[in-house]
Amino acid sequence: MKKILAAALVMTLMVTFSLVQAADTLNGAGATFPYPVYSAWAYEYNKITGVKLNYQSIGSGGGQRQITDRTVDFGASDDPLMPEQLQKDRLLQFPAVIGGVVPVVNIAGIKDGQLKLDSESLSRIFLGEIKLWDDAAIIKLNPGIKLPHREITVVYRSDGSGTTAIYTNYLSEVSAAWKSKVGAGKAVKYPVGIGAKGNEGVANYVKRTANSIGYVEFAYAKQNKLVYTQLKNKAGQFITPSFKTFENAAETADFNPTKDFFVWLTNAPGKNAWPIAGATFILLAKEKTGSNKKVAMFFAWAFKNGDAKAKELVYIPLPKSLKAKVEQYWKANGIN
Amino acid sequence: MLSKKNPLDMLFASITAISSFAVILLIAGILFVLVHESWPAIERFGIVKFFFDTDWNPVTESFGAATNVYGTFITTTLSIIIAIPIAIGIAIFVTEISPDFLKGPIGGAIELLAAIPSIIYGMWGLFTLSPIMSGLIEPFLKTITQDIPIISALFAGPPMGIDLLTASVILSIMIIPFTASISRDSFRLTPEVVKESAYALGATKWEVIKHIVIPYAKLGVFGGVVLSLGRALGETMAVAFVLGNNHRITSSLLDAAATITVTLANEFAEADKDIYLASLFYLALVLFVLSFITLAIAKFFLLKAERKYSR
Amino acid sequence: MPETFEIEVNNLNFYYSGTVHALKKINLTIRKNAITALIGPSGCGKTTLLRCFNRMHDLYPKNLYEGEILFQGINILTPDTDLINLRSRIGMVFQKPTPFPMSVFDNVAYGLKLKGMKKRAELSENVEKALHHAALWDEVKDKLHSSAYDLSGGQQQRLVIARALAVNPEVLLFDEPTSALDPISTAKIEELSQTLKNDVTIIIVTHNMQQAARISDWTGFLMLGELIEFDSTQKMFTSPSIKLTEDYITGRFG
Amino acid sequence: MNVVLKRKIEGMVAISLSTLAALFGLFWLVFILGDVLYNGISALNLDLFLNDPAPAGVDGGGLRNAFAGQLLITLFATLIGVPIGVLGGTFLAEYARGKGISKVIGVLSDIMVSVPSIVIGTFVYAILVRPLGHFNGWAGSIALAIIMIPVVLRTTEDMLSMVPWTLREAAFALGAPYYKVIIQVVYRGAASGILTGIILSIARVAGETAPLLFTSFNNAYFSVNMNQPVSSLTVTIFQYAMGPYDSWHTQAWAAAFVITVFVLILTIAGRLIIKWRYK
Repeated sequence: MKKILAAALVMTLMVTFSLVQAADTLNGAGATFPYPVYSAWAYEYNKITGVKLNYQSIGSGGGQRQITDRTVDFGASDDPLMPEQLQKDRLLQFPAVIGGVVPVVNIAGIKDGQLKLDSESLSRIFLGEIKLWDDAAIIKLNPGIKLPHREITVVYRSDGSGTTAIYTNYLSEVSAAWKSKVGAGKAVKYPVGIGAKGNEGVANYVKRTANSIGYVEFAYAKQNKLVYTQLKNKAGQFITPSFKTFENAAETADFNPTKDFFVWLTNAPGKNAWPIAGATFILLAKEKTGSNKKVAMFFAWAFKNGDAKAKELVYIPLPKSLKAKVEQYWKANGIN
Repeated sequence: MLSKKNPLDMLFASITAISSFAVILLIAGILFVLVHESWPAIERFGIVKFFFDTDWNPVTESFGAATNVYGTFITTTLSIIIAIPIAIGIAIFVTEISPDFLKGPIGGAIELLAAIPSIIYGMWGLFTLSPIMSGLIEPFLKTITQDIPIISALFAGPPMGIDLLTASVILSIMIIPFTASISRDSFRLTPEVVKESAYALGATKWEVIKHIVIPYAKLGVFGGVVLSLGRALGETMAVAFVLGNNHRITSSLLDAAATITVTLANEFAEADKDIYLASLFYLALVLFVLSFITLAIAKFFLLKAERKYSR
Repeated sequence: MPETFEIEVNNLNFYYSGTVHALKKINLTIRKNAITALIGPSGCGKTTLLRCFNRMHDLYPKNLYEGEILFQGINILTPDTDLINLRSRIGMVFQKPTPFPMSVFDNVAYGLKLKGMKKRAELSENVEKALHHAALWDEVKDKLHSSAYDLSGGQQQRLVIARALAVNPEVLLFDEPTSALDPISTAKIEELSQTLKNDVTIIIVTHNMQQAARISDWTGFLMLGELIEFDSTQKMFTSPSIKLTEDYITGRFG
Repeated sequence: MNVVLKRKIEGMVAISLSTLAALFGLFWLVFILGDVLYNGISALNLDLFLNDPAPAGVDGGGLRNAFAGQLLITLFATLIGVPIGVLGGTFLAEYARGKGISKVIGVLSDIMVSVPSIVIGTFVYAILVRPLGHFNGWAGSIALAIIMIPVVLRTTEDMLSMVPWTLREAAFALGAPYYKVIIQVVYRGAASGILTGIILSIARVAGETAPLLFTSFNNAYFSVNMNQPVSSLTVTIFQYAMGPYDSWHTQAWAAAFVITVFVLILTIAGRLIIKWRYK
């Protein structure tokens, strides 16, 4: 009898824990690029509405995979999907925020924005052709800066990453050698270096490894006080990453709802444009109308109330006109 | 099978039987699911080609296991090479050398250390060991080997502390308590009186260990080592922090690499294309089969050891 | 001819772990080329005494000797005694057969190799001699290189005796060598002991009083750590001078 | 005695070497434990247990979600794994005692114990995450239960085999059917041993990370809904330690401390029970 009681108790317990409808939970996963701003938004949103938006930064590849498998309510990716692909997987896509990818270095004595690089030297470092910090190519760009005679440790993203997609997209655009040897994508085969998981991981490894170079979303560089570099843009100017220069890069972009907003912001033509900017996107499953509404409500709230927070973390909020386009896109696809 | 006629007894017997068959069912189920899930990759890349192809490239959707198998092989082998002498040293120390009042505490400490979760070892490796490796040990190894032709290639490249060597060291530290504890159990199989009779012939302590204790424990220790090998083979978290996830085959131990387990941990949840996911399942299948074989070998030796001395 | 004493025990006290007083004021003499038996009820200290002769107690910490044991006139209880040398001169055979995990040949050769003998021919010769000596040669000559575990219990015990004999010890300590054996094997070993005493001095601990009576020349009777009586075997078993000895021998207790 | 001297020196050298090896190994092991305890204790505070995580890069917050989630996942893993393990072990030790099938399952269980846990994670992802359409706590619990079953099964079998056969005969003689004998007599005789097995198996799975990565996933909020992703300490440690934020690192140390202490207490408890019962 006692055993039957115990068994009954266990069963009840199990059922209870299955049914607990914890207020409202939305599960999202994907890009690590916007994770700081999403988690900050979600934290505020939870305080106000009680809705728990559980965003796990596992990488853009993960975001695409998990929404395609329908294991989450929304996916997030900085690597926009082509409309045909979206069609095939029955997905919707819209941008949420814009940011910039910046090279970060860990060299004794080098401060923020001090080191200047151009597309040529950057791609050759990541190809493993430039092996030492005092290579002639780097010294030429940086007269007057004392660079150590040390081997460069390249840190890159090992997971399927939108940040990598943006970064390699840029490198492919500016370097033919890069395009042919490595190419662009969320997870490419880097010829040298160590791989880290997520923007978090790259930031961590660069922070811990002397004489290293990596690339992260700007918010990670700022939050972790990593040393970023200047970069020569298409117009031939050396640009320091900042809100302004990211905004400049975004200005010329054509976000088109009929193409599900598919666009790249890299190597933008603007005179003050940071060359490695990118938008980050949200992916929804077409048929999940219930949860889609809740996700849209969250982003509608963020569009209205989240700009300050985004700016604080050096993300560029979408321009007003684009926000309106996104909201129309939701309506057009049955999300109100 | 007494009292077969009692229906309640039949019921109870069937429930227990089903429960124990769960083990067979699970193993068969894992095998089936892994084969089923990896089928697209098996069809596309075959078996031999998958094993020897060094290309692991999600962009071109070309997947080969060689870099992962290589990383697994190197870390496992290296960690076993580091761990065995130390583990056996500990086992000898605890059973034969240490004063009696230390035997209990040291033995207990080893058991406890064997119970510490591997993620703790991994995290400690990143926070504490990696700086020690990159700041101290790796530069030292580079300096002393720089003039030796082939060996210096093993330590080429910048000392990053996130590489094959660090991962192997962490792995070896993790399996030491495990290996030591199995070895100790085997050493204890030696009957006291046989040791005494060697002493009675005028043997020194070391001679007793070398000629009596070790031969007695040989099979058991060997089985234990293979078992540790199986552990190391399937270990994920201890190495995930400091391996550096690089799909390349390199000669330098100071280069980042990838093991099957770490590739799975990092890429499984985010593989975007179907063939990518299938290839990861294929990797899991390879790991499952490899470790199953290793463990079966270990089990064989341990059973043989048990049988030999239980007479 | 003056009697030669191989071993003289003078006022020996022994403490396990420094506290348990296991042997109390033992005095006795062991004669050369004779068999001396130590008898007494379980826990009387006879094995403890036996293990004093080759300082076996030193393997475990905190054991303490007092008094002296003179082996050929030299006290072996001094701290500077070389135990390795001592043990190669005083051999020991245990209750259960203790073959080493190696071949028959290597078992017998073990002590020789420890002493530094390396030449194959010399080793073979000595091994054969020892096996003959232990009356085992005929039974094992064809399986010298198979595992010692393949022998029967009685053969294993004689192998262990051969192993002890191979290094030409002057004294052999037998700790109930037949208690784990069947009657036939026991008889063989008893018979063997008679031939062995021409070359070595034997001290045997036994539970079995008939065995002591059958094979020994001298007998010591111990109880509760004290040596109650020590005399020639014949005298002990026919007319013991102490009542306690008589009671034990006639089986009234023990 | 030249030979003896040489032997003594060789012995001394060899003994010193193995002592050194042992000390070297023990040094690292003590170093790890000390490091975790030291860094962990200094990182502990009450907020850790009461608050949910702060947004990335913002100081403060806690790991309430992970503590609760870890307990929940482990609890359900135990509730699923232990009955199957105990009953399975019963079959091997009682109904199939001495039979071939008992040996086969025994050996397979031993192998199963060491199957890489990440493989089990991929397996559970394929059968419980993708088909259900979302990461969920149950998948995590079941992955852990799969690891537990063979451990519990083997200890149960061993412990039941140690109960003397005569005890069962005595009960049979009273006319009890086998199942009653097992439940009322044999289980009672082996209770403390089985309990030890269960405790040690909990200690084993409580520190598992790899099988949870793709099953229970992670959750930034406190949630007791097992149909949703559930946070766990171990996955959080992985995320936080690999992350760049100092506050994350501190919290990872704290989490490592808690999980280490938890596992050690369980292990020590298990050993004490054995010692106390089977001295």
